[in-house]
Amino acid sequence: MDTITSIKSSEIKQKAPLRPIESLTDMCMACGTCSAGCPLTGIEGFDPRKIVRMVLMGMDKELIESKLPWLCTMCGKCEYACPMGINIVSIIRTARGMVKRENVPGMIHKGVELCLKTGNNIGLPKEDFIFIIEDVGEELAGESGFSDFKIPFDKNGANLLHTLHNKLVNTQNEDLKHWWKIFHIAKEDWTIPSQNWEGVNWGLFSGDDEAMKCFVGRIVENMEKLEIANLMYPE
Amino acid sequence: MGNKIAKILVVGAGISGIRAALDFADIGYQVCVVEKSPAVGGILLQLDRQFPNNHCGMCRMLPMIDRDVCSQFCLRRGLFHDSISVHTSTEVVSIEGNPGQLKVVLSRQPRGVDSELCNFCGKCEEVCPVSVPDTFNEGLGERKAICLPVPHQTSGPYSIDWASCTKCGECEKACPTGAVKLDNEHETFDMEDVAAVIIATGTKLFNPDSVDLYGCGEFPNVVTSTAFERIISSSGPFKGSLVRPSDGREVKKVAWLQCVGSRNLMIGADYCSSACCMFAIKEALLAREKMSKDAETVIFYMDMRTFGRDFQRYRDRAEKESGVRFVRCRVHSIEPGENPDDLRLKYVDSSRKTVEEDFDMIVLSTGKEPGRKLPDYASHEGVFVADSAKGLKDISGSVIGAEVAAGRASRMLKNLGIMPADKDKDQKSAGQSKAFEERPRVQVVLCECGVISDAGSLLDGIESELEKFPGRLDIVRVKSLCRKEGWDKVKQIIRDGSANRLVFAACNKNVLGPKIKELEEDTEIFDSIVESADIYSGDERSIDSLIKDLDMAVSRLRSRRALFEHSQPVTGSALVIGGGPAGLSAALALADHKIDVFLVEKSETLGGNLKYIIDKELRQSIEEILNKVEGNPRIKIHKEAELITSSGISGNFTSKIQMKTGEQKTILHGVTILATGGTAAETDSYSMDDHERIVSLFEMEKLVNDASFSGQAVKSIVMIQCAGTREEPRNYCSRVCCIKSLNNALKIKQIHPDAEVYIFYRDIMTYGDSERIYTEARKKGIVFIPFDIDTKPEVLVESGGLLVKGIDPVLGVPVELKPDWLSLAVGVVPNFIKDLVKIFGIETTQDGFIKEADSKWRPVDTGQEGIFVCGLARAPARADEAMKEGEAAAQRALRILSKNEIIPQRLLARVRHSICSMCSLCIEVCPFNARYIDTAEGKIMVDIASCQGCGTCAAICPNSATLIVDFEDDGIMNVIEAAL
Amino acid sequence: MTMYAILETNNNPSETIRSVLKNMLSEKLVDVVLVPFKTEYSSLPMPTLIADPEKMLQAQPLAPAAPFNAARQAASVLRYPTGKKVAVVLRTCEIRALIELAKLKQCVLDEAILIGFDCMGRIENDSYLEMAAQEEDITTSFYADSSMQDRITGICKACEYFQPYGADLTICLLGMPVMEKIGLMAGTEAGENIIKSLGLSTVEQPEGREVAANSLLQKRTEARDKLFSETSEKIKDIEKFQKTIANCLNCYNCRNACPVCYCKECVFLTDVFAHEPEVLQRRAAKRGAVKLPADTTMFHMTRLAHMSHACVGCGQCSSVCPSSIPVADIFRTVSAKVQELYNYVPGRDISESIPYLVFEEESSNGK
Amino acid sequence: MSDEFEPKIIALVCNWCTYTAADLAGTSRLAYSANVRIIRLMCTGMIDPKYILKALLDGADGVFIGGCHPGDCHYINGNLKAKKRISGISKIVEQFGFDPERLRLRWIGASEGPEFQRNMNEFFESIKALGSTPVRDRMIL
Repeated sequence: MDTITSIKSSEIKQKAPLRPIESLTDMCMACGTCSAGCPLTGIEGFDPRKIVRMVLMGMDKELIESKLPWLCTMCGKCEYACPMGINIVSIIRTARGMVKRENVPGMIHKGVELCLKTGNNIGLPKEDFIFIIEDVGEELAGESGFSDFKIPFDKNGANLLHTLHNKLVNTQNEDLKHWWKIFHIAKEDWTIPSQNWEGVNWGLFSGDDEAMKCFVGRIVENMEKLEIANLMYPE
Repeated sequence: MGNKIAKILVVGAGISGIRAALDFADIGYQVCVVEKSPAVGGILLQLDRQFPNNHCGMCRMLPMIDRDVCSQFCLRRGLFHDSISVHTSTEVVSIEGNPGQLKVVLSRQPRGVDSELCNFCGKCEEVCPVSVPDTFNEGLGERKAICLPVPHQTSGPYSIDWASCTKCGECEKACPTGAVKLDNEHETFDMEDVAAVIIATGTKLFNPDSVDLYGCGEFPNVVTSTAFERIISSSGPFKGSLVRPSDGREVKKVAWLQCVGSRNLMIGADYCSSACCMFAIKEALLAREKMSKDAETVIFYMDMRTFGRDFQRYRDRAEKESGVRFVRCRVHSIEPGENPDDLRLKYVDSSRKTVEEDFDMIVLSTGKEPGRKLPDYASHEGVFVADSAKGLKDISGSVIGAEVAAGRASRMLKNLGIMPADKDKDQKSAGQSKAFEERPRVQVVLCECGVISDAGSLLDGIESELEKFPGRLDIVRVKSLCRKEGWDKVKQIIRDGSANRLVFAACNKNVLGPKIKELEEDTEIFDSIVESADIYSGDERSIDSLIKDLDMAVSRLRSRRALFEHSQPVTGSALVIGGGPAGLSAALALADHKIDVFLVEKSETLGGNLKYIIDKELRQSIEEILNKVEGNPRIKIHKEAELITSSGISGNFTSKIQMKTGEQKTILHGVTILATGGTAAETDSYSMDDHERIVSLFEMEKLVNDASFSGQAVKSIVMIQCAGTREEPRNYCSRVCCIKSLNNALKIKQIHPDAEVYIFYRDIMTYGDSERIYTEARKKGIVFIPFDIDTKPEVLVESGGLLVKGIDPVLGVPVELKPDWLSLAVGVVPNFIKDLVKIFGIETTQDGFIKEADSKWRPVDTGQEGIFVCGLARAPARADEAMKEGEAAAQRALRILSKNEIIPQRLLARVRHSICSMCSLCIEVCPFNARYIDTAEGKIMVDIASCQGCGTCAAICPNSATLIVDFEDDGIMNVIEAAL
Repeated sequence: MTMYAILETNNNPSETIRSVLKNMLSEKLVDVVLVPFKTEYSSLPMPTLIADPEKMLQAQPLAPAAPFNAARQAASVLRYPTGKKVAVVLRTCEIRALIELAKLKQCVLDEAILIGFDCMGRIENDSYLEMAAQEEDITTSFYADSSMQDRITGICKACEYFQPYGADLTICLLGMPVMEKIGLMAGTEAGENIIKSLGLSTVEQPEGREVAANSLLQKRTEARDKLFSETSEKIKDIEKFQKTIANCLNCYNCRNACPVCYCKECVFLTDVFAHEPEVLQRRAAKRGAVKLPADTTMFHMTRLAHMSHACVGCGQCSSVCPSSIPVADIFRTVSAKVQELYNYVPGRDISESIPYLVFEEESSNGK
Repeated sequence: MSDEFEPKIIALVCNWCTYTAADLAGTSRLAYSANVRIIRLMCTGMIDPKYILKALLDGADGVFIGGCHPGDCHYINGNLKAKKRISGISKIVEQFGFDPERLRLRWIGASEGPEFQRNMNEFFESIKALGSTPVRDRMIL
């Protein structure tokens, strides 16, 4: 990192994209509560206090260009204890959103794009999805006590809309059965949407507000369409 | 009002309340103290030692002049004074009426035990089936529902904790004297004709149970700072060994977490609790005394607020000499550690490394409880609130605040024409009792205790032994001395008998003590000719052992002699040296009490540092006082005048002042108040003198308050705190700089919102409510960059202007700034007063501040009785604080000035001139300078106002030419003989 | 460099000193001289205040006798400043006692010229008188014949403080052929002024003094240690101590003779020890019997408690004891340990505070 | 039982700290030997060497002196002055065969009731181990 010189002149402030947001970083007294609480502090130079300090010092550009915002797990432990109530998590998310999309690390942005296109982060076609789910459902029906189990797709007027974590559909679909067993024994009136079933909003993680809004909107749409009052969200 | 003795009500019996009560009692008022809890003493009951010297010395708060009227004891054990009545478990319900004639409604919760009858035998406690966490020990250990609320206090009897009492009646049955009464109906009673009320209810401490991240209640080894005090207290649950509550294991590693409940906007605590930093350092030091050498003590902090005169050095000693570790990091949460009961802390150290460490115990430095409000009646006219009721204060702050409240109340009363009892209280001079003129005739009163089963045979044994005593010894038996019937019999015996000395052989002196006091009122017997021996308490003892106790009592009585000292007249005027804020407020406070004041000021104007004060409100308040002083006929102002000599003793000083004209003037005065002030310090650090744009914060203040400032182009301003201070040789915090710099910064932001302001600081010292200024400054975008003594910023004066280089410790990157102005917080120094120090024989600190008699308990008294100190002369202070100190000093002075003469007390040194060899060793060893040579008479004299009867003089005098009344050599040796 | 003058003695060192003192008076360098003086009625020299130079003839400045420690007499002359210069010729133990008395405000030494000499000890009064009956000039023979020096008191033999401390002028005998010449050494500016004013020619300090002093010191130290061990034996438990002082009459002679016991009236004569009859009777009743006068042991031990830090070991207490109690031996022995504890040598330095006035400001425990 | 040596102890204590602690020990029912005789003085700085001599010569097996902790003295530094004097008197009495262990100076604060008890018990035991005073059964003249 460079020398900090005359950082907060108004000129730079205008350029500094993080300043205009409702950040409380000025309130920071560098007490270290956030750093002490963060499970990642010290790992690859991560330290939430540093992030706040960079914003306070007007070093937004450096922050956005660094990988620091991406190390955060967004667990919110820092913000929970901050005596000044600084919105650390939202600052970090905003910073992520300001990163050029091609620079978003890993598969998150790809996932967002797939989701926008297909309705789920792994780009699973609807037929494949139904096949997998029904397959698992049949497996469950084979177990004693669940012989009458059936997957309720797109059931109008159900009590609970069940969105799914793509991981459960993709690799760990055994785990789905745990949920369903509970639903079945509890006689829950539930349903799975055949379209836009993704329950993980990677727009949240990549700081992509538009995508996030879109994903949330799809769920709302499903609920309205099927006239469902309650949502189960796996994240 | 006329002859009626004006009554003062003090609400709260913590240190503030006690101070205010003693103040009023000292000047002759009757005082009633009400206290909500069942014990007197407040939080100090739980603490053994105080910072910044790790000493106790609470007894030093007791009166010096009216010593005899208050029992000479540790204040933790209770408050005893002839003019002070104490009501515990009592609260104020309402106050109405006009000042001078207030009507107060009080509500009392019965103690459940009659104090007249309780003999502290403890049988009730033994049988009580209810055990609850011991509140006095902060929940460590258990106590019964009936208990002594403060184990070391004997001013009140046993008391029932109604919240846990099941009213099973076991205690009632077990009590041998019928003292227990299981009736907890609150009673309401009125107090009429109360002249004034002082609210000294103190501050409650934050309860950390709500901080879920610290695991209070979940982890037994996470304790509050008060609980820690109990743990290390010898009278605490672990008898003073430092062990962990969970398993009793020796503590080898302990951490303090600062600002628990303070400096936290999320719980509405935008303030600093002022005392916790020092408290933690003290606890760490006390802990180190008890721990093994390799043990560790760590304090986690944000800013170590060592803003008192001697505090920074205390911290440095803790760090460098005692090995207390200081880590600048607020800890997020406490987790369980490697081993069961251990506690893990994670933090980022100053080199930005992440550290995880396990501790045996963690202490939470809990601050003031947020959101506490004063009761409605606090704003009633005639009610005065002591500072400690408004926010957490350290001891000296509480004491000064109490003096100020008491002083303001007594000024109001003076104005209303209400006087204390009468100026020359008809003081019983116990020393002159007729009994002393006669050969001792000792009456032994044996109590036929109705409680102890075999008392009769015991008394037979004692009586037959006593009869063998040579000399006249009258022996009489009385039934149950603890009851009224028994006591009436005693009075009858005294009236009928011919004895002139009394020995009671009964039980606990806590039971007898108050009754013996009563005797003074009803008979000619004074407590100085009464002794008692406890023959019933404790384990069964042999007759021989009891006889020895009685023999000792008889021997003590036989050697009591009359007092020969005469009273000393008092000159009822005061000399105030220094016309700054402190001196002005002291002078006015005294003048308002109709006391003549000589105000001597060296310069040609009054006001002192007023000329540097910009703050409008503060200016106004000082100017207001200044105008009142100048217009006050009782205050004689001598400007451009200096004191050249002063001699005499408390109550009677003769001083000479010299005017600029060369004219000299002699002044007679009873007290002297030194308010000689201080000034901005000079420093050559940070290239102070090398550039016109490097200025002190005082100059900066002037600059930013000047109208022309808004016309200047200001882009960037840098401030550096602690320039040349808080390091040797000027190793103290000046208290004013941080707040002033912040105010300057805010003003800059107000005029030039786009200007950048950077403040390099070591610890921001915004103590108390001034924390808000710090919060405000950050909100306004002022950037704070902390540094250590080893990482000071560097200032370079270059052709283009100023360059300030530093390091941002959070990011670990260099900071280079080119400010338009650089403001240095240079601090303050006391004015140079070497001549005065010599004239008055007072002590100064290494930095030239005048030393108080005791920095905690008697902050405005000097070691020399009758000489007081206030304001910057004593310690760094803000002008508003200095003015309060001025009022406090005036209030202390009033103690002396309110009397026409100082009456000698019994506990006093006396010189037998006929055998005195004038070696003057006594003068040299006297800790109070209470002895002097009367050159005209060629005698060594004792100043009865200063002498406190410690007897150091008597011990060094080889031929007992000096002696202490009641502790004379023959008496003590006879007692020793009797004891063997 | 110390100022030093050599004085010829022509077999009469006393006369040499007399003429120096006489000159000091006649030259008005001092107003009076306090010096041992042989009266016409006895050969025992008594401290005498001389104003007339002619009276100096009878002065015995070096006489090996001292009927009492003259510090008290010196102090009475120097009680407070009078504007006159007073020269006092004193033995080392007397000067040391005088300095102690000055610390106790019993005298002021600002106007005093302290003249000391290398002390070879003193002879007890009775022996001295016996010897005087046979010999005219004991002083000369005492210095001429070193075997006579063995007749000094036991306490003097054990005295290692034979060289004057803090004297303005020291008459140097150690290492000098006293019958031929002696030295006069200035220890202070005032002393130097006197040597100058007397017109004495000054020389380098001759060698030999240190050697002589060391050898005497060795002898004295040996005697002292022997005295200490013998005395310790006599007092080492209360039984032995009781035997040692059993014949004490409570006459208080020892206290009266003590130069540093400065009390106007001893506490043992005050009401502190004038017990009420009840006290004595009770004492008898408790113990079965009490010897009167009471408090004899108490007296000696109290005096030790009061004065052991200041004991100069002059031995006068023993000399005056009618019961031949070795008071001085006890005092010297006990005091040595006390003085060692306090690192205090009485009379060493007037600016040194007495031990009870100095104490540690802070100490952690009473241990 | 009656043959067992029960030391007689004189405790000279200052009013402000150690006496208060002793009183606290009493009210807290912290037991120590009944043969300890407490004599209250205003300050340890008031202790005249005579008192210690008197106690030892009158047959005390031990003399305990209790004052405030340094810095806590109500009279500023009487305790430190006492310490200095007592060291001297100890040096004297030991030469007459009184074991210096018979004279003990300790600082005990006002709130240290248990500390007082512990000190009394410790002193009692150490005197017991030392045995009776050399003065016992002797006529001291």
